[in-house]
Amino acid sequence: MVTVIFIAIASLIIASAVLVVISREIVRAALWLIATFFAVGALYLLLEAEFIGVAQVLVYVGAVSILILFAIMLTRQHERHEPAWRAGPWWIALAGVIGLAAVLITTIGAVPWRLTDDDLPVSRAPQLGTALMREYLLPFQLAAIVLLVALIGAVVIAMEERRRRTPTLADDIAAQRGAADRAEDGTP
Amino acid sequence: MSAHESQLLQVNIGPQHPSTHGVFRMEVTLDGETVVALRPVFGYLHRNHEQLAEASSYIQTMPYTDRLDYFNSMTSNYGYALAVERLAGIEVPQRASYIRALMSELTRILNHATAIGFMINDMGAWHTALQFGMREREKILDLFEMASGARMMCNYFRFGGVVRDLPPEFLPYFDQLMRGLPAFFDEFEQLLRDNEIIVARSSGIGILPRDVAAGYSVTGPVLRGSGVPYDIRRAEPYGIYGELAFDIPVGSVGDVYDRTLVRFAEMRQSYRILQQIRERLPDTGGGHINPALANFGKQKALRPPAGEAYARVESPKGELGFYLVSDGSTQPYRYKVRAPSFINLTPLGAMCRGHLLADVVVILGSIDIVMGEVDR
Amino acid sequence: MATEAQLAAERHGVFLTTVTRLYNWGRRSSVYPLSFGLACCAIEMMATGMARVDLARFGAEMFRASPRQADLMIVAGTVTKKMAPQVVRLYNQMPEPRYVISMGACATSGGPFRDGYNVLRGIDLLIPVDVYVPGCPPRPEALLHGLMTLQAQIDAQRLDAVRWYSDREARDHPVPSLGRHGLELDGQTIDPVGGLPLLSPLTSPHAEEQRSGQLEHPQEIRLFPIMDDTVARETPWRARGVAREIAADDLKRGGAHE
Amino acid sequence: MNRTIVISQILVIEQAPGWLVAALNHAIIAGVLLIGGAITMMLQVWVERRLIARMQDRLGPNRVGPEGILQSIADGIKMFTKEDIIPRAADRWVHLLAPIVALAPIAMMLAVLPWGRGLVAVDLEVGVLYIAAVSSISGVGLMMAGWGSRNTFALLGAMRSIAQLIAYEIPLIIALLGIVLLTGGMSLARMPELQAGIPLFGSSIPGAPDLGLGWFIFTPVGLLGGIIFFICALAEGERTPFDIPEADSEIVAGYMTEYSGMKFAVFYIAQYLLNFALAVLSAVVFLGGWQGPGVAWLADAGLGAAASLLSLLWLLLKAWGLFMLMVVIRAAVPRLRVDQLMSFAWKYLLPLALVNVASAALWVGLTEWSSIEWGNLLPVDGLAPWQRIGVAALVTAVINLGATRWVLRINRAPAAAPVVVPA
Amino acid sequence: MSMIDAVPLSWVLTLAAILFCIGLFGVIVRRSLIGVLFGVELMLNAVNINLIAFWRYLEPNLVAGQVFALFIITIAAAEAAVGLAMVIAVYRTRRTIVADDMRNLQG
Repeated sequence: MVTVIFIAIASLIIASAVLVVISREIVRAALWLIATFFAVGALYLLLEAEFIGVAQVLVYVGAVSILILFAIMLTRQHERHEPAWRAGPWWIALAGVIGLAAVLITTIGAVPWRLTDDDLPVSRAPQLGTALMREYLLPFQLAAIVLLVALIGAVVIAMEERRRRTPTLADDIAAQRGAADRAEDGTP
Repeated sequence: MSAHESQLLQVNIGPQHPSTHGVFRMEVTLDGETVVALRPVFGYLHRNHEQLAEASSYIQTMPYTDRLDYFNSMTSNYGYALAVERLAGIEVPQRASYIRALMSELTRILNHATAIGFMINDMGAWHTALQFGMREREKILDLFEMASGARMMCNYFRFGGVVRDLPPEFLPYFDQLMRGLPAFFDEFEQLLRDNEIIVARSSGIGILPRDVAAGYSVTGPVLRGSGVPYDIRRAEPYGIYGELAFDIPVGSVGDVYDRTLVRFAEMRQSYRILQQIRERLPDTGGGHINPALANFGKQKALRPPAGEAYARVESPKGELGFYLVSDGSTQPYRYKVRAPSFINLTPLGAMCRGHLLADVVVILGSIDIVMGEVDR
Repeated sequence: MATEAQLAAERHGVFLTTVTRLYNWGRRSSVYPLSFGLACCAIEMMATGMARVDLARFGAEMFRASPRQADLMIVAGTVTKKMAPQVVRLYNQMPEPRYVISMGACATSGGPFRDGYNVLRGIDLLIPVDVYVPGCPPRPEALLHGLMTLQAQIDAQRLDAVRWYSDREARDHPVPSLGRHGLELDGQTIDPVGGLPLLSPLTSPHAEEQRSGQLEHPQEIRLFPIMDDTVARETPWRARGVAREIAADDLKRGGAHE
Repeated sequence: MNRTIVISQILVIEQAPGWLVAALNHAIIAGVLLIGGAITMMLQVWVERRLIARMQDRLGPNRVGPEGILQSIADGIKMFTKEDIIPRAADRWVHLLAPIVALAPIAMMLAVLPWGRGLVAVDLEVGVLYIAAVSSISGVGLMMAGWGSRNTFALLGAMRSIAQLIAYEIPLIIALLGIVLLTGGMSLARMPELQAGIPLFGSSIPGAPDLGLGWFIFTPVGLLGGIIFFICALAEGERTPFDIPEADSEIVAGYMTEYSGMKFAVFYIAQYLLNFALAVLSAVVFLGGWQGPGVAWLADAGLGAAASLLSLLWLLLKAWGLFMLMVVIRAAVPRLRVDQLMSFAWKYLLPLALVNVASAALWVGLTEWSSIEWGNLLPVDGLAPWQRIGVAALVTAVINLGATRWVLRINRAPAAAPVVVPA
Repeated sequence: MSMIDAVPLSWVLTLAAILFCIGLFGVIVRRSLIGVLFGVELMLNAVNINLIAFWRYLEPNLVAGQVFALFIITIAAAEAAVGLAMVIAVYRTRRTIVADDMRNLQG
């Protein structure tokens, strides 16, 4: 039963990942990417890492992919197809990647994994929380700082310049009056 | 094409759109959600009003004026009757003038109550504010129906007076309405005036400065909201308005909120006028119509001397003017309407620039247009 | 709610009528109008939704802004030639089953503005109308009666005979464009000033609506009395080039104001 | 302690393999939840239309069935027999899948909500996080609808709804976080159990009767959190005054402009179910969930089933009350503008939510301080539990009240400045 | 029945390896910046699958695997935010987000 579920999830992951890479339309690629994230989340649930699975859905599906879709809409990529979506010699890349996959899979097969017989702890979320607050407190704080920096950095990078704002009628009049006042004050 | 321009988005709002107040179209250029430019497009309700008037006899045009501004058929009637009376030199009896003023002020309350309701609707309320306005409108329309026989298209005015005198059951119902009105004003104002969201949505939005407003020659609550105390009833009194005591409310900033407040205040002033009329109405002399024109055949056969005349009234939407040229025949040679909705619409583009898309519909609602009058 | 014929059929144990009744009951009880007003009548249409004449009692207060979600188009007001293409387009955008109420004199026939050069003489020249509501404008009660008439019409329909759900490919109604001399369809003027339309009036939905494709008077140039000074208003019946129907119509009105 | 009624215990089939029993179990629970959801949604629509009509001096739908209660069924029959239009320019599959993607996560939310005493389909350890994660998926559905329709208004509506979702999800989660601190766990099923007892003090006073009123809303932390959560729930469920994604006076019908018939109905169902799920969630987290006078008494008297039924009634009562509050708000106020909505989320709700989390930490520190690890830092060691709660309530009330006033003041100041008056 | 009994670890690792390679291929061949970002996200996900699999199969009592996965998710979120902000900034000044068109990084 579990084997069947695993194979289903794995094939969903691989199929949608392939579609992410080969979709011409960027929005479709993004939608397939969301499907991949979701399937990976399901895999985590299958691996009994509920917290990570839910966090995966929350962060990737709920935040990252929405951000991606937003960026696509903002840069108007949804309006055009990417006719030449591939860089020039894509077959070289394909060959190289297939070679890498072959090496990796051979290695995985060659290593004698020492599987454990330990039972899974019953309540895993509190354990994780305690670990974050004790052993991994410094990395946890660093991650928080990284997030904060990223937040501020993203805002700064993407911030629109103020001058692009369209003035209203009242702004115009105020500016004119301001100019007139300045002219009155400035002229001796 | 600069980098900025290529990011603009063209959106076509209308002619079928829930908040364009009829068949009005706006070509909006958006930068994100900010309006960069707005071009009004109209003509979707061009019904050949002026041409039909030039092909009909004078009294035949009276029902067409009903359909100009279909909220305020009484004031449109009044303006047209005034123009023809001025052209033909017709006297109006005192009682008729009182009845006319009474109808005009009822119309003003009706119009402002529904206009505020429609504007709040455009802000996204679920018809509740509109419901308040419409409730009063139904009561006032009952009175109109009593007097003229029709709810909306009253066709009540005749040259030299009104078509028939007030029926005996009119005044008791009128008194009943008047007793209820202050409570309605209080309730309406309390609901809307201090509502945090309405204030946030309307203050500082669509500012039309005083001199700009005058430059665009807008009239009515839009002009008064910008702080110009201009009212035809005061500037060029017609009928009995010279004898009545009322104030002209004006705004200070000229934004949507000011226009709304001006409408609230005008309703109260109309109530004041109605009270004065109610007091004096039983003592008024003269019939409901000039006896020389009491016969409808005489109205039809009216041949004003060759010449021209312009008459204007303060319709709830602004200055409503009728210009007539007579060549001595039974049909006007030239007939022209100065429609307040049309003139008030001209600064729309300027008012909307720099605001968000959501503000556009509110600004349009605050101008209070009627397409029948804009396109004619 | 069911007609006599349906009850009779049901007594004979016809299953389909039960389904039809359910189907008709669903449709008649939930008619979403398109929030779409053209002119004066639109105000009375809104008044119909308000407190005194509560349209919501019939489940029909859900005015939808998007034609995709609407069932009923209330053509409320004068349809001008500039607006007519938009009205047809909106009708085309509505999903079947869809109904049209022609509210008021203008939408039905041009009304008081019938003589205008820019006014379409009735929306039924372009799209099929189910219910006509007379009046200028009709009272809210009249529109309510129009809605109830529509409900009665829906009740009379049979599921196996409705024109939607057939194999027939969905065809849009032809959208006219505003040409030099009025509305044009495929380059031909269909509603010349003062003339009669190319399209025969489309009647109720159970009639097979087909374009007749015939011009009643193909070669005749029709002139509108107001626009042409060769037409003497006092003697419209002698006017050259005016269709007989219009001349008769004008005769009646000419007689009325003498 | 798992009081979940396991249906497989009822349906004991000795010979059946374990996976079949499990599958049947899940299918039955899912069926009950989905049918219940559908009925709830129909009732919601009817209640909303009638209630708004009452507020507007009207009657509302009253012709179909007794008092018009079958109105939604008629709507359903009509919508499901209407023509399904796919615009020629639209992306066919994305257009088709969008309503499903919008509805599915909301149906998934129903699974982890505790519907009554012992009535919870799945007791997830990370329930709160799960709710947050799943509710954010439906945003993808809206985006798909907006993009797949190839309609400017639909795209604008989708962009607006996403911007709103992002802005309001953060204070929503942080408001929940305060309660997570209080309960010390993210399981939704446990939350009502911790809200027994009497107001504010819960079951900390020995000998006090268990009225089932120890709701978090009666504590300062819960009150502020509950208000923030409810406002965010309005935004998340796209209710007035936050219904800008489908503002029909501006952008026609938002992301569902191009949807007709069945697919429109699915969006409609999704929206109402989301509203109801959020109302239930508010009730569970802040209003004691299924706790209420009588539940504990019935349970102690050994009438477990009756207690469960009463608790279900309590929960539905609270959820429907909150939903009706949403309806009343919808009928009473207009909507905010996009920028006002954003500034409300970022300038008012987010700081308040953060302060509330700090308050919650303080509350936990004051009430449960017992460790001697860091010495006697807090002066509450000698106090009885209810006295500690009193001290904590006082301290957090002062903090929250002060923070609220401060946030209101600093944000109000520039708005009250006079608008430019070009004379 | 839990997963470790049913599915060998090498299957999960193979899945992660394939996902990683697909992501790498995307990074190499995609021309638009957003497409490249997609590839990076896929690769990060592959790494995370590995971490969780090792935790579950080899050391379920050590939380380090989950903690690292959590950190990677965090970093991925930050990376996506900054990356997309840069994409938008680049688009503003150059009207394109095709990587080949960007020869120099001078504004």
